[in-house]
Amino acid sequence: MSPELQSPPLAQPRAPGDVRTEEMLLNIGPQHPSTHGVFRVVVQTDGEIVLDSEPHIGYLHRCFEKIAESVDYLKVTPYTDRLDYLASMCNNLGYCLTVEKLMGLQIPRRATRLRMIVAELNRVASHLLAFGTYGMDSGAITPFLHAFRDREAILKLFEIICGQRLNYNYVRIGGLAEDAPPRWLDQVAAFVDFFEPKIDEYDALLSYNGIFIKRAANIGVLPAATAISWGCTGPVLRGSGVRRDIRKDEPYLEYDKVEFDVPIGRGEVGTLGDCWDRYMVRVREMREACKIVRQVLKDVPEGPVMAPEAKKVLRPPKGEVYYRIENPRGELGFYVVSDGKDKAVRIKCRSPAFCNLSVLREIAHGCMLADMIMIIGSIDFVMGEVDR
Amino acid sequence: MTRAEAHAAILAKFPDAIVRDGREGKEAGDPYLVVKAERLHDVVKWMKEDPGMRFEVLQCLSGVDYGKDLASVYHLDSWTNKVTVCLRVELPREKPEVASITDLYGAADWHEREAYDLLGITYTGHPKLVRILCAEDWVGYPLRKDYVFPKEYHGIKNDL
Amino acid sequence: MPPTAPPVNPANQNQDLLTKDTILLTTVEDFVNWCRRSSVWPLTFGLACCAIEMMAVGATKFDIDRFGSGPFRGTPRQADLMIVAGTVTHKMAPRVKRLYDQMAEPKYVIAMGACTIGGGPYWKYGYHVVKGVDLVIPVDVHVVGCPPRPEALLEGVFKIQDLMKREKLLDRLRTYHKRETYKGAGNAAMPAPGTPGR
Amino acid sequence: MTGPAGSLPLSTGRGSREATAIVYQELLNPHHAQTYTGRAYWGLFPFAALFVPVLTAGLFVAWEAVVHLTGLTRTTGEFWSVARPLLLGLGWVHVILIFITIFSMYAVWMERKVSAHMQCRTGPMEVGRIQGSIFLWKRFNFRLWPKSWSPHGWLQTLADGLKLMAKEDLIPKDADRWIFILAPIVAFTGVFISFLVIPFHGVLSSFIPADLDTGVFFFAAVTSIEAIGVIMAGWASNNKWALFGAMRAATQVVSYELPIGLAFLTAVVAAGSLRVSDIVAAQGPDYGMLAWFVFRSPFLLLAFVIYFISSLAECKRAPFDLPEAESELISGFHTEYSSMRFSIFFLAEYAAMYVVAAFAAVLFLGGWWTGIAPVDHFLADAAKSDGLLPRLAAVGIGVFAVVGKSMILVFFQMAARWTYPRARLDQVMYLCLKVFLPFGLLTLVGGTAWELWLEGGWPKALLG
Repeated sequence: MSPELQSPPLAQPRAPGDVRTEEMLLNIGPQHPSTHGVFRVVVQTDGEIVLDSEPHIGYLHRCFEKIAESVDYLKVTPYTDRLDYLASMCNNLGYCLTVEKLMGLQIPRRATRLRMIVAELNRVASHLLAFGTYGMDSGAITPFLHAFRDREAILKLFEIICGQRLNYNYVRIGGLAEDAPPRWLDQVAAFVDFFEPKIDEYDALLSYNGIFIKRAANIGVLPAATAISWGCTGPVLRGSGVRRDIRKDEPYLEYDKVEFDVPIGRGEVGTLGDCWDRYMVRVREMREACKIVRQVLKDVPEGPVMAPEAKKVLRPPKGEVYYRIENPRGELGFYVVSDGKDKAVRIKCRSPAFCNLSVLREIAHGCMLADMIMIIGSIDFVMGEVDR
Repeated sequence: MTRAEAHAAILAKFPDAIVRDGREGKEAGDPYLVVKAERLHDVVKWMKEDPGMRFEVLQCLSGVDYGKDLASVYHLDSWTNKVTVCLRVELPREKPEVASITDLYGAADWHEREAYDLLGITYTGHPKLVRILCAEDWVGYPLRKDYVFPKEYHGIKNDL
Repeated sequence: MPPTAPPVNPANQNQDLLTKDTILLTTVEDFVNWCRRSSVWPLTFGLACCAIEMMAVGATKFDIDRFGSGPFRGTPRQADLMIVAGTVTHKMAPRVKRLYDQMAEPKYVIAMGACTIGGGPYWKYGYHVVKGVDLVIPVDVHVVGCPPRPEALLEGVFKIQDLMKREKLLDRLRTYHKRETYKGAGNAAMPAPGTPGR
Repeated sequence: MTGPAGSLPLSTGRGSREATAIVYQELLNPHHAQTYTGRAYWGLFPFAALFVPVLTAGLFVAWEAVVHLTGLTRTTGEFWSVARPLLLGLGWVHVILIFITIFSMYAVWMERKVSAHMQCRTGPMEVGRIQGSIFLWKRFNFRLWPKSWSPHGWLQTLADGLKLMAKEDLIPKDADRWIFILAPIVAFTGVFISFLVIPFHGVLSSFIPADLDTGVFFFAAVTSIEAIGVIMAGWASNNKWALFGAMRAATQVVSYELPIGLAFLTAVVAAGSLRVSDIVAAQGPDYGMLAWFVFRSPFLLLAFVIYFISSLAECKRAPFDLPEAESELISGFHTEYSSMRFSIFFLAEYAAMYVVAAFAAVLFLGGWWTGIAPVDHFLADAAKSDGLLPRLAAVGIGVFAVVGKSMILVFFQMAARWTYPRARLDQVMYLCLKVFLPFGLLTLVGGTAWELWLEGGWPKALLG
């Protein structure tokens, strides 16, 4: 037997006289329809009941950090795309803001406003996929396709500004790769007008469906204290009722100039911090993102989108910096150590999904096998970011 | 609380544990504190539990190879006081060993495993310090500067 | 890169009457090939970014179901086509090989995206990335892009359908053993059958 | 500043309402992708289901013509007394097999189309494309169909089925070989046997393959044989997912026998007979639709609802598709099955869909009665007549009614599948044991009281 597939001993030693039936070790993944990528979790089950679980990651370890210190600063941006490939714009943004902070670059205002638009649109796209795949995890396939239909419209918008459907590499150090074409902002406005009523449709289709509520409520309850201790951020943390959002608490770009709410879980249909709360935070965040986009669209000045100081080869001063932004999945932090050369000494990506996923074992005790899938889905991780 | 105040409080409480206040006015970016490896756990424990500090979140834990020696860098967050503090532990390349803080922060579990996996830093007291990202029988610590890329792995060629 | 479905198999040249391309056999062949290419069921096998585009191919706008490839099967036993969508790492490679082995003949592989074709952007410094999935399993069609657009993947499926069109009924049986012992496949880490996780 | 390759040629002004409309249209209509279909006309798809009743009615009319013209039923003598049942039996086996094949083909196709249209897609469109047309009148370029025409992927399922037959047959090394081989056969046999008491038409009694005295009881008994096949499959596969699927099937299918039995009994009490033909006979031909059991009493309506939902669980359809839950158990009990063995499971599943729907149509929806009083009277008269034409007409109408009603129910089964999330095992069991069982008992007791109170049903009591 390969050492890899031998699961670590999870079982409690059985007491004499224990008449329980045999327990089973079950490998969910790395190739399984609902592990959202190549994620493996070894669960120990007693019939349908999950007694313990042990997540195994690394099946998509693409050596981002080694590459990041082997190529120069500008060439790292395309690799950040591939971390959280559902929210590439936000990843670019996080990395670029970090390096810009280290270098003290000033970004033209048009670039800042456009960055906000693409980041929020990408948040919507990412949450749409989370919504769709969560429906699929619960067994409803139709919401997934409806979500994809609307996500295509966002991808089209991104395609117009950068020519790619995924992995945009649009946000660059010092500004943006290219200015948006003239009527692009109208198209964004049209999309927002089209999309906002759709969210009600999603609510009717899935969020308030009786079976779905039965499946998602009271499952995988994550108390706020546990979430904080395990470093959960983003919708996973907010689903537990903690109002923590970098956009509000440590505003970057011009998020302090726009009005928006931070939706948190309220335990409406079940316990606070259950799967439904986490799911619903995402659905509500889509609404908030639309609101932000609307406000940003009102004031996008003309002008350049690239700072003139941004050179072909960047040599940030010696020092180290940690900076974070609010990704769709939580706080995305970059820790950059520079020694004044054109390549970084170390670029560490503190990915939100990595921390969110580590809490899985804590909240999956005693649930049923079907709930396990729902819990995995509600964490909404992207393996590219977990394994890097 | 500002970062400077937090630094001052830590320096006042653990004058012997802090090797130096990083940056020292010369470097760009964030300031940091360099902590002695054997005192790290005490410092972090105090920072977490002291009612005036309340650093309840381990935001990030990174292993760094500076070329000469290794380091384990901790970004601790206090959401109540809205401040982030960066602690750095410098570790000798031959025997990089530091106490684990998994008993204080759950988040440290995977982060420490990752630093062990990629840089070979040993966290004593970690419940299960095994490779997390690379395959379990992987050779070497990839993020070290002197890492040699494998020619092949289980019959699959790597240098084409 | 392995040769994909040679137009003329030299093994076919000296055959007895039954295996020659008789009218009956070619008609049956044409019919079976039509069935196969009309229902290419892919395996749900997403690894990374490309998986999202693979999902998009199945979703509303591109809708691969139009061409009969709609049912994405979760189990390799019932799938005809493995779309390796995303970066294959050394940790994942044995699984990819194993899933391929578990598929029933005739089986086809599309290497989707740059990473799968040759390591892509991770070619130089990606110590943990397999430099092309054809080091592990034989690939029939390569679809370029990072990630490829859904139309490109559709085109890749059409290419597979073209391969199926040219398929010889008896060739497949002969090539079976050849494909089984594919050269260059890493198998040291391959778990033995009967281990947990099946 | 140049727009990238993907930018759209827009010519409208900035900010106007027109502009936004056009922009959105263009966003969703790139030329290279399929046009955006919306979900406007998926309601048309019950009409697609008419294919099956039409084809089946044709099949049975031909069968009736053969039997009638050869005089098979009327031939007497020692030889025929032995040969007749054998011949008829063989004939029925073939008729049912052909029916299952036709039905599955269209049901799978219909399922893919229904799901696609609910999801704003078109579903299979290309398979079975006809290249070249037939000129009806060359001079005026009048063709029977366009030059290249695909009737909505009409041959999709044929290709799927034959492809599965032509695939490699895998039996895992560690599988329990014989049980693995037997399992699909057992599953299919269970469904196949239950076709014995399904009337395709019963005015002419020969159109129930076996009109048993205890037809309803027999049906309830044999439909659970499929579960045994499923359990065998899950056990023999030596695969944990398959085992989970099998255990779920065992739990669920066996439990749902109870509410189904109670719903059956309510109808049986109303008809006063366990024989299927008697039950249908009690629902017509007078009073048209009002004589159907589903309108006979509120308890029977409730029994119908209980039966329909329970039958979803019985044939493992969503939202009760736990044994093969795609997102949880990969493919559940048939995870290790490939090629023909898998397609037999597939066939059994779709045949089971039809069987349970047909039994609902027979017990509650008036069976072969059309619900239109004059037509029903014609059917009743034709049974007594000896002429070939009235008999053939009656067969056609009756079969069309039974199969058509069943297909409408099958459509609802499909619509439910593509709408709802999947329930969890304990919730499924809760629904069965704590909701349907008490209500099933209520329907039985209430239905019985209703029958005692209004003997012969309310249409007779009120309308005379």
